[in-house]
Amino acid sequence: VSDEAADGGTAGGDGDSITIGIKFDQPGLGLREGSEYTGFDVEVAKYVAKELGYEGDKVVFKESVSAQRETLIESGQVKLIFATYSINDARKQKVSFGGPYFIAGQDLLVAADNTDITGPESLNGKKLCSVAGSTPAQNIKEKFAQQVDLQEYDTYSKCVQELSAGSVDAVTTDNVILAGFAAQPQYAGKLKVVGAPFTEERYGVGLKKGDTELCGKVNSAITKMIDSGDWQKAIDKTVGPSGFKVATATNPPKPDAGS
Amino acid sequence: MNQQASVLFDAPGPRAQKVHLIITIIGWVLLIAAVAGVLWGLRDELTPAKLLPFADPMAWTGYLLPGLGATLAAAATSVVTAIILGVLLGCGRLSGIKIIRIVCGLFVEFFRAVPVLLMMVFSWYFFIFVLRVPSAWQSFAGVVVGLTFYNGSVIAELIRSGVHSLPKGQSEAGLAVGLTPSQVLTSIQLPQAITAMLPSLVSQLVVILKDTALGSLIVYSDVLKQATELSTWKGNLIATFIVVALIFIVVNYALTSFAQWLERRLRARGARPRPATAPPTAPGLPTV
Amino acid sequence: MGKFGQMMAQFDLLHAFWVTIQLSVLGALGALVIGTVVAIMRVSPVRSLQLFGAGYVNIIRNTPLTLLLFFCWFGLRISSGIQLGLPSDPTQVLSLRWAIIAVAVYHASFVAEAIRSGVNTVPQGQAEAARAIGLGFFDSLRHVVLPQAFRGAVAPLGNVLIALIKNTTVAATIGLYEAAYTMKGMIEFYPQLLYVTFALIALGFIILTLPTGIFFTSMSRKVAVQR
Amino acid sequence: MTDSVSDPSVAEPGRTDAEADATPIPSHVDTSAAPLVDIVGVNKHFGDLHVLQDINLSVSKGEVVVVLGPSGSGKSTLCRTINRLETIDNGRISIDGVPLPEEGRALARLRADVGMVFQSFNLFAHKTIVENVTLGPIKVRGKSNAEARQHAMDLLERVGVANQADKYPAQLSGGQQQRVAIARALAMDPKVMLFDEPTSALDPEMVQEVLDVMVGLAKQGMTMIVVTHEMGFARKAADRVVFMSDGQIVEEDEPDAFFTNPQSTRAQDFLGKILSH
Amino acid sequence: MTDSVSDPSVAEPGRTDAEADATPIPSHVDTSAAPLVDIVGVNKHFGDLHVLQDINLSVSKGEVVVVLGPSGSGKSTLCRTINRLETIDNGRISIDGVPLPEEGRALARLRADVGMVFQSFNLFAHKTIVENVTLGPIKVRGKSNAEARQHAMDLLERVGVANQADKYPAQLSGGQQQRVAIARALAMDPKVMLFDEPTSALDPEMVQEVLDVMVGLAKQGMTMIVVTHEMGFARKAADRVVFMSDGQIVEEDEPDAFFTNPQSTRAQDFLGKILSH
Ligand SMILES: Nc1ncnc2c1ncn2[C@@H]1O[C@H](COP(=O)(O)OP(=O)(O)OP(=O)(O)O)[C@@H](O)[C@H]1O
Ligand SMILES: Nc1ncnc2c1ncn2[C@@H]1O[C@H](COP(=O)(O)OP(=O)(O)OP(=O)(O)O)[C@@H](O)[C@H]1O
Ligand SMILES: [Mg+2]
Ligand SMILES: [Mg+2]
Repeated sequence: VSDEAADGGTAGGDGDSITIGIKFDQPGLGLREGSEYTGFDVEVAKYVAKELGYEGDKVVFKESVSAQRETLIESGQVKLIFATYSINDARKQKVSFGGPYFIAGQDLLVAADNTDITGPESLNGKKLCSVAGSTPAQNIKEKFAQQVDLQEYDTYSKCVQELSAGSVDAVTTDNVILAGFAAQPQYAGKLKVVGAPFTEERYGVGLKKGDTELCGKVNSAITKMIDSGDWQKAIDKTVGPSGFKVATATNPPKPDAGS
Repeated sequence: MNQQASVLFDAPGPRAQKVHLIITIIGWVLLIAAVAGVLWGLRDELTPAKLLPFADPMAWTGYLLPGLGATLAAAATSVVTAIILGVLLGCGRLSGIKIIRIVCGLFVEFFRAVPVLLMMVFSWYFFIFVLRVPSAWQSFAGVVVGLTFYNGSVIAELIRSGVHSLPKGQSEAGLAVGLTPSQVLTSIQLPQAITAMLPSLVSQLVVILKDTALGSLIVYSDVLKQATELSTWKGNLIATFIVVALIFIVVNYALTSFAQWLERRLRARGARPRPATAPPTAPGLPTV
Repeated sequence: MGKFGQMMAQFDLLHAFWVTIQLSVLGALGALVIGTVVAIMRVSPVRSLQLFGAGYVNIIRNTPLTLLLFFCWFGLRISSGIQLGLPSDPTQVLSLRWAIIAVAVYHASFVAEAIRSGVNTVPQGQAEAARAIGLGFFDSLRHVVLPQAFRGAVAPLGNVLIALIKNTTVAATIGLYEAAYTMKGMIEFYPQLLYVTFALIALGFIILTLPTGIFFTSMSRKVAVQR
Repeated sequence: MTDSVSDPSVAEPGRTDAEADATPIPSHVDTSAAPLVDIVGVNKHFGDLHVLQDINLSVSKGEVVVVLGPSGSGKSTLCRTINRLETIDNGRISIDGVPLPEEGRALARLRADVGMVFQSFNLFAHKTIVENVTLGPIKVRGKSNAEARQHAMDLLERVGVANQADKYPAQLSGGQQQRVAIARALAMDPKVMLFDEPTSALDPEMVQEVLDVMVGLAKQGMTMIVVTHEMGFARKAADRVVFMSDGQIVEEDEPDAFFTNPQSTRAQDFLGKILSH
Repeated sequence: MTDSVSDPSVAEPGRTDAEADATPIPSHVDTSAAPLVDIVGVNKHFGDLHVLQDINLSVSKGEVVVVLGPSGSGKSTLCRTINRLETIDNGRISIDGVPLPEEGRALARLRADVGMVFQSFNLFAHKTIVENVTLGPIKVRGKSNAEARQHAMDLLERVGVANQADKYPAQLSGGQQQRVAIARALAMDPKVMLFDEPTSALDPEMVQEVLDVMVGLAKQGMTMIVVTHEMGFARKAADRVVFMSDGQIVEEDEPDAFFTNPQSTRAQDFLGKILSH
């Protein structure tokens, strides 16, 4: 990948550029489109970077798949991570978090004309797709619908392909991720997010453990983004086209520094 | 192919040729029908909207070509490391010292028994969690290590069987002119064994190249992973997979053809001017 | 040890290997059937059948199994709607069936090559002698060439079977709960047990492949045609 | 055909009175009828190589023809065209008046009438000796198992390997295998027998046992075409020697005349090399 | 050794005066010194098979010994034990007074002094003709490339294949390959040459060219042990014939005496088979 050339000990930042980890394969959040990057994570990342003093080609994006996120930070290969990174205690032992900049919740994606799936409880006897080894699917199976038939892949795009062809009934993961797929032009009008989130995922900004100074800067940048209305604009631009409505009870969140 | 075919049956006469023609026509009709059926089934996946992205240069310069480059890089690195490992292990298995033979034998047998995917996944996590190498190298190293251990073992076996399949007379003739056993191995047996197994070695290269596709499971940015990303962006999963399959078939077919060309060339050098002569082992004895 | 017990409780390793075994056995049977047909095409006197056989082998052998499996699963099953059973059948059942198809189709090309190499072990003189006493094409095939060819093919077929068993791991990509899939989950959730996990799974595969190898080697020695 | 092999060393009668300038016609050879094997104007190429050049050869019933010539001269190819193991480019080959069929059952039937013995024996490696001999009669002639086996045992007796009947070919010496191969061909009651260097893959002390069987066959009136370098056999049993070189029949003569007074320089040269050691 | 091969058909002098009851000692054979090859009480088993049974044989400098015997009698095995390509169970073999070393450099050095020519030539298939001949001198004797090549070309000239020097073995005829194999062995300046059926894999018209080279060698006083069935060679060049059967040396004699009047029934039987056709 072209932008991994900036790798190495100093690549994380402090020079004249900053390396930020994002997802490359999640429409609406972090998606590589050729040499461009789109999505809500990317918008927030760019805003924060600008506040930190990096703009335009000074911001280098690097792919950070789930399993590699901690090492990327610990080894200093990236300065910040905006990659649907839920804040939890296990992760806090290795990295620190800024934010949260978004509060997502696990939800379901179904065909636009589907009416019988209204929430996790209605999944019994249905086919549900998610990514391998992820907690969302196990969650549903254990807490809501024992009879659900699980199909797992390594990427969500395969789940969505299956859903659009009608061979699974629902896809589950964080609502904003689902909305990103539903907002893609090729699925426009065909898929919808059910809109009844049943967990709370606080998306944080991963950064080096104990770097409170950076954490503070990130948090004030996020606060500024929310207050200026740019946050809402970013939401509308990236996941808005799916018809997805952000739960206003929790969003926009209040960054609680050092969380 | 025809050389082999002539073993089994007579040259066809006129009636047989007619029958062959009929079978040929029926066969083509069936084949075309099957292909058409599949294409019809995939009509929603092969729409202009889903195929047009491949006319966009970005699909190639941003995804497929870098992916192919990464695939080739991992394959090429693995080939070199696997050959080095394979030659070492192969010589180890042919060594005069028993303990070396046994250790190399166990090594080879173990890695031939363990799936490449398993080796890749294990070494990937090993590089992430234990060695903590930079993330850019984690996947690459996982792919290369997985491919090296497996293919190194296979190459070791190729070398060993190559040496064993040489006529015994070759090494005996070497010994008889006064070469030591290790001189015989290096100047008589290995050169011939390697020449003899070059075609299989190139076929093994095809295997390596194909197996790099497993790298996408440990997020190596090979052509398959790049294609997956591309298809996520464009929403044309099936069309993309078909294009990637075509890329693999073309590259591998080129390699296979190279292997066959090489084999022919090597055989041409050793070809007897008169193929019909009796093999050297068959004694033809004139008396009186 | 506590972690280990927890992991073993969470992941049903025995079931995972049972799926691997089912996939291997059924895939191998399918590969044998398709491969024999392709091999017969390749050695048949009809040029177009030879070409078809060669085309099959060249295309399939040069395609990664992963892609073939994707094509079957996403292309044939999902997009073109070819069903192996009811759409309501559990996903695990469907993915096993399609994995069997892909594994069989892929390895059939190797089986065909193994059988062809078996045919190659039969000296040309055998078929000529059969023809010279007046046996026709099918009789000489049935009584002279094939019996010897199959004996010569035992060892290479054994190698194909071993490769097949190991290649079943690719089915993890379509979410089949077999050994490799389970291993990935185990490592992701219990990275501290990395070595144990790897050793366990590797051992499982060695238990499957090693006896297979030994069996085929001794078989090939036993049925070998003395020349 | 059911006599046992009689003393082979007794010389054939009625042979010495032939003239040297024409191919002699021994008394036991029946030339009144049409030739049994008739090869007319046959050409054959392997790629650019013209291996058979306008070959004409006819062999009468009961005649024994020895084909001689340097390596690569086309002897084996000629032999193999006679039962169409090799196709020909043009010309005509007929057996007992019937042109060689091009394919199918007719060809198989004709081949059953032409026995062939190969240099490398080519016994069916996965079948026992007696199964090797009975396979043809059962599958081609439709004989019953018992009948075929009985006949096979007689033939094996005749070539002197009946006691090996239930062994596999690899367990026999070369000489024994070649005798079994002869029995296998004889089991089809062939009209003519082709031998392609039947003794040149044998250890020297086994050559004689095979030649003995062949001489015996010749004396019983079998029509034979034999490619061989065994001059002793040619002298003892041949009615005619055909010398080939570079795909052509260069010379044909009665054996004694050929060996003592070859006409062509190529034959002289060849005999010089063969006979000097 | 650097003379060219002279007319091989001239009979060896000093051979006819030997008595029939004892192995004759021709004048050119030096028996005053210790034997060059000395085999004493050698036994060898292959599994249960006793292939060499208490073999005693000594060969003097300049002597040419032909070993005869039926297939499987142990001739090749005997030949191969002399440069330890086969180990022996017990007994003693020494070359020029030095017992055969068991392994390592010493063994390799001794093998370099014993030339060996195989039935199937065994030229190194991946090396050109001249490389085949120079490999030993360069690697074992440490000669320079140029010197080795010069000597090799002389030897190839002598065996008549100098014009093929840069071809690969597979491009040569059998007779040419075997002559190269002889040159390869000669390039090491061996004290004794072993030949294991050197002509039995050859097309008949190529046998003579190889025998000519061997006869030439014999006449120049090379010590030779030759396993062969070529009676012509034995008569022309051998000082002594050794007849083996079932792993034993059954009879030893001067060639004329052996061929005309073999003592043992086994030898009579064998000669009967070999010479009759
Ligand atoms: N299948 C083949 N394809 C190409 N060339 C062939 C084939 N068979 C034989 N030839 C060539 O045809 C020529 C005649 O071969 P043939 O075997 O008939 O000779 P031969 O007289 O029997 O020789 P030999 O004494 O060595 O058996 C040779 O030059 C040989 O190389
Ligand atoms: N490596 C071996 N292992 C087992 N038995 C062997 C081996 N080599 C030779 N023999 C057996 O030892 C006996 C003597 O073999 P050898 O090759 O010395 O005979 P030979 O006289 O040279 O015969 P030929 O004339 O066939 O070459 C034979 O019965 C043979 O089968
Ligand atoms: Mg021939
Ligand atoms: Mg021998």
